[in-house]
Amino acid sequence: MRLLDVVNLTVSFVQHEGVVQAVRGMTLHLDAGESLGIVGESGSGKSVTCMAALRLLREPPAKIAADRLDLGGVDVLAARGRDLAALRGRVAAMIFQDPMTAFDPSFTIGHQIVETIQAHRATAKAQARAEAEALLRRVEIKNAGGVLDAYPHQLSGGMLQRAMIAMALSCQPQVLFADEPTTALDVTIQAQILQLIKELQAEMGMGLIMVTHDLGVVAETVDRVLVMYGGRAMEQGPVQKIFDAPLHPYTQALLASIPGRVAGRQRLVEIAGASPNPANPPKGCPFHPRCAVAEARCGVEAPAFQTVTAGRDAACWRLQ
Amino acid sequence: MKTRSPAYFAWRRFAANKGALVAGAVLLVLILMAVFAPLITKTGYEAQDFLVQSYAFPSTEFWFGVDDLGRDFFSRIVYGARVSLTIGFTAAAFSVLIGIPLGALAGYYEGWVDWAVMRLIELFSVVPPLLAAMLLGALTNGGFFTIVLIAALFGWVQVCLLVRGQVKAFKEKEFVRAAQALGASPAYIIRRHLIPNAISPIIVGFVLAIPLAMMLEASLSFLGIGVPPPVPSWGQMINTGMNFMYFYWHLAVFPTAALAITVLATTLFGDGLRDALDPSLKGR
Amino acid sequence: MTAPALELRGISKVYPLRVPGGWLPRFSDHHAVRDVSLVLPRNRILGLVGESGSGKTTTGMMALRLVEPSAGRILVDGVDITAMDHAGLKPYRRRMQVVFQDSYSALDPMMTLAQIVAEPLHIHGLGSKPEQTEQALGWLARVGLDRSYGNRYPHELSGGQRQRVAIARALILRPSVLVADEPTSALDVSVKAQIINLLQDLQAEMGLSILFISHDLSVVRSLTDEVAVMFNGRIVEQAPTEAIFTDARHAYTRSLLDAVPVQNPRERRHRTFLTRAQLEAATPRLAQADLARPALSQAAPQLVAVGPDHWLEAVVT
Amino acid sequence: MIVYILKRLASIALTFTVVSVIVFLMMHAVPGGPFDGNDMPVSDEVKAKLNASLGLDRPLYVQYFKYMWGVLHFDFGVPFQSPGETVLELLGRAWPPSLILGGAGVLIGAPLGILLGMAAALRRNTWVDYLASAFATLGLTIPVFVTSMLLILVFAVWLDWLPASGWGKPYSWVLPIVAYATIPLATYARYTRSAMLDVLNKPFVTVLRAKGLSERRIIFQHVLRNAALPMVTVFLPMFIGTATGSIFVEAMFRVPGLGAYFVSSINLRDYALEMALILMITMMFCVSYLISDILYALLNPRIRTGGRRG
Repeated sequence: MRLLDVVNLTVSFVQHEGVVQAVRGMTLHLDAGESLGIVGESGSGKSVTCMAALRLLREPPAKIAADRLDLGGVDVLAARGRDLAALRGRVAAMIFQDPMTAFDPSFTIGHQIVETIQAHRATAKAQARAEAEALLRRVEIKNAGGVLDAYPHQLSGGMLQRAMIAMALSCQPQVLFADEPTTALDVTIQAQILQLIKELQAEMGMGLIMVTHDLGVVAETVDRVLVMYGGRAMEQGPVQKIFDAPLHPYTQALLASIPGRVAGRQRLVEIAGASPNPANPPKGCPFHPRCAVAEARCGVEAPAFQTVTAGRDAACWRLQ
Repeated sequence: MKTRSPAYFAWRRFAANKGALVAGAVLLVLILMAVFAPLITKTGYEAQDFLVQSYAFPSTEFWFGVDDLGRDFFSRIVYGARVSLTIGFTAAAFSVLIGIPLGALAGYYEGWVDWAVMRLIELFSVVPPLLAAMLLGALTNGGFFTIVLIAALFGWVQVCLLVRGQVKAFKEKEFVRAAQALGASPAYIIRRHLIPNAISPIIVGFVLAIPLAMMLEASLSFLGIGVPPPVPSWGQMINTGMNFMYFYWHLAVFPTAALAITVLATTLFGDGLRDALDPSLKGR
Repeated sequence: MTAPALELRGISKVYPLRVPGGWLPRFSDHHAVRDVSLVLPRNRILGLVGESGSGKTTTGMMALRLVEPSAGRILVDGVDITAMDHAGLKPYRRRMQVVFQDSYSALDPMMTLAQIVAEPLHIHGLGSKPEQTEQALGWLARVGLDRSYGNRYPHELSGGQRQRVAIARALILRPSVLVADEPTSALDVSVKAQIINLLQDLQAEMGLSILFISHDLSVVRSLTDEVAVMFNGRIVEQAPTEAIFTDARHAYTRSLLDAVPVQNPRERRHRTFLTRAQLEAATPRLAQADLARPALSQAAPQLVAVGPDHWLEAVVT
Repeated sequence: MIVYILKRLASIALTFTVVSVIVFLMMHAVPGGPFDGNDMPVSDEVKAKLNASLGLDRPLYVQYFKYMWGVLHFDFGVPFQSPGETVLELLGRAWPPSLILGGAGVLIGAPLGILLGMAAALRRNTWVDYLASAFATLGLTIPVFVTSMLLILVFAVWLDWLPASGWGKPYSWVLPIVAYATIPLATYARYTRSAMLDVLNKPFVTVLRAKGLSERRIIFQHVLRNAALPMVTVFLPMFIGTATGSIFVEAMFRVPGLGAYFVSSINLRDYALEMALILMITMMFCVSYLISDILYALLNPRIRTGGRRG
């Protein structure tokens, strides 16, 4: 079953300095129980894509358009207030990057989980509280009762991220969006949180969208990868195939430039140039100014994102 | 790509704010009026040339009518802008002069310096400026400089807090740490990095101190302890105008409108500047 | 034998920490860094790794005397700078420079790039104004930015370009030591390699000694000669880089290495994690016989030699 | 928590003392006592006697301590302009109109202002916001005597619906109260708007939306609660602060309240009354700051619950 179906999504922000096109014609889908990693650097449009899927961007300044934007079979673009609220948290939940600012500082963790449960299901307070405690225990918080009554400022980042995961899972969503869930955390905590998310996804049979800039996170957690650059999809395919034989020059360069692959001090393979400025992106393929194999037409027209081999898509003139 | 300084983006943002732009234009007209007052008025502000026409209503000859002592009311209002704006700008300048060093020191050194400055500010926050001003004004019998002094005495607090906040925020920035690692002295860092980066709050503090000083002057003059007659002050004129309100509305309405427009224009201009300058340091 | 470029001898930093609760305020000592000794040899890159709160950044800042140590001594080129005043320190500041993580706040937004890069010359009064500008433009070119960038402002640059400017500013005085505090962790993946390469090249050309503070073990592996691992304000293990990656002895070092995400999905594995309490209790116990060099004392946790240049915090029994 | 309150108490007590010393010194440093006015010729001998009887010949610090000792017993001395009663009695006579004026003004102005500010924040960059902001700016920038004047012109002079001055029948209260209410209305509207916008821009609001909470619950439970935190700290001081405006309203509408006496005490150099009024207002400010600090500590879980757990 198709949980998320996005066709030709465009997101732009109207600002003083002009219109910024954050996402330019994205197409992606997610099936039940599947995990998808969206990789890209800052400004690639990966987070905006997720926020747009849940309509969490402020409109205006954001402007969202798509040929199709369905979440759990519901047309998100046509949904209004109450319908959106019913969708969020229940059909699709989200974990955010910075757990320290994600909780309302004025209420306890318990209160914030309980209110999520009660927003979607008619549940008695005591019952919801018991569920919240069980959830906290499920995300491997030992002192679940204590954390329930704690205020956000009393907990560490890792603990808060666990609590946020518990909160996101409180209504058994079909899709979990994880937007850089480990970026703000320490290395060892990162590994623990990633493993936890992976386990919970398998256990609950959720769809997972893991948004990250870190290829290592992708290598750890997902089945399928979508590589974004300059607001566009560059390449999509099964994770093992992408790592073994990347198709797109950007993916190839990115994988080659990862530090620490081999022993010993050394110069790394680098990608020349800077990431595109979203306010003023290059014409044609966004990667062409940095691409080692770019041709004349790359700077004129952006290649279509199309199937190369079964289950693998890419946007590159050389592959068409 | 053309090089664009932070000021360029501030100007772009400011220009997009139509209200502030209009307010700035009005303020400019008022300033020009005040500067060239002798060129646009038919008599001086003291000249009782029209005693026969005292209390005359506005007409083509006397745009704003004639006051109770036979003076052309338009001339008085125009010269009133001089008084009001001079007091506003001078007081604001003094506020900035006191506020910048105190704010910079408090923000940079924290510790007891900050404590002392904050206690000083607390002193000013528990005494309502107007009451203190009335008291001071009465004790010193008012006068131009007293009013400027009083206005600056209460105006510097805002500037000081703004500068302190900005310095505090920027002193933790890594470019300040880098300058320290280069062996720069605190004086160099404050002068070259912290004050230039606090320029936005300083400008905003300066502009927003102007209407406060103007209101203070008008209020004191209204109560009869501000600028002494015959210097034309709008507050004073409003006070006089009140006595004739039932019969000669123009004597109350014109100074009231002049004061309201000037204060409003300056405030809106200042608000617009603040909105334009605040995010400028983020650059985008 | 010449003195090492930078040496830290038993430096510590203690902050007062408010004890929560209670009627009256009580403070306990928080040891951000305890008794850390480090030697940064000439022409080498030493990695200082650990998690946030491990004290690695505080150590770096103390080396630069941007944070005053509570105890211990700092030696630059063999000269003790621990107690020097502002004026006495100034010539030594020229020999030690710093690059920070956040390139955005590392550059004064009100200054042009030429002014930023020339600032060190200005502070130390080296050369006339045109000479300073000329030299700054030369350095911009050297870190890979066109000279025409000289009159631009920081907000017009990308993160990688800003970090290049920060490096140019740090190196224009030709220091012998560079403290680099997570200079690549805020950068995009596609430009991270550029900055690492730039540091490699400049280090080799100038014979720089770099103290490279990072939590990113992959970067550390590609860039450094030697690694010191910090945990709870102490150095728990120090060894040549490859020895750390292939022969880590301390439980904490191993847990850090184990947490690094895999490079290929094929290597996915289930991990078991030690709690902080377990790690804290995991100080190795070694017999004198296990040591490469005899330990000075017994019982108390100390750094002991367990291999060629391989040091481990252990209790000797 | 207790320490925090004690600290604030000490700091505010210090401030109050310093203010009282400064005001006291200022009034004694300036040449000219109550008997120096031209309108009241008094011989030097009589003046000396009078000064002695009032203790004005003693060293300043003695006078100060004597005065403050009296203040602690609610003895503010005898008002020069009405020697038949004590300052306390005079104030007792003068405060009811001021209280009605100030109380009614704030009770009407503050809630309206808060509602206006909320509406502006929730409908940001729409006509509601522009209108509310324009109204708040007007209210803050136009001196209250100008507002009063306009109200008098329109409703008393031109329309002749309400009396222009006096403090008799309740309908004569209407104009002064309306004039005064514009100050709290504008002040609270502006502050509420910015406090609400601050919270609305916090990341946790996005998280609340992502959880599927209704917009109503997000605003009324979470945003309001967090915006209330900075607001309680300014509510009382703002209230006292706006009280200054009532001086002008009382002067404009000839209301026999505290403000009127303040003006006359300044013109008549009535030390006792002046001192009493200034000390009272300063004291009110100090107490209001203290109460705000305590309220803030009570409402803010960071201060209330202390450090880390779990």
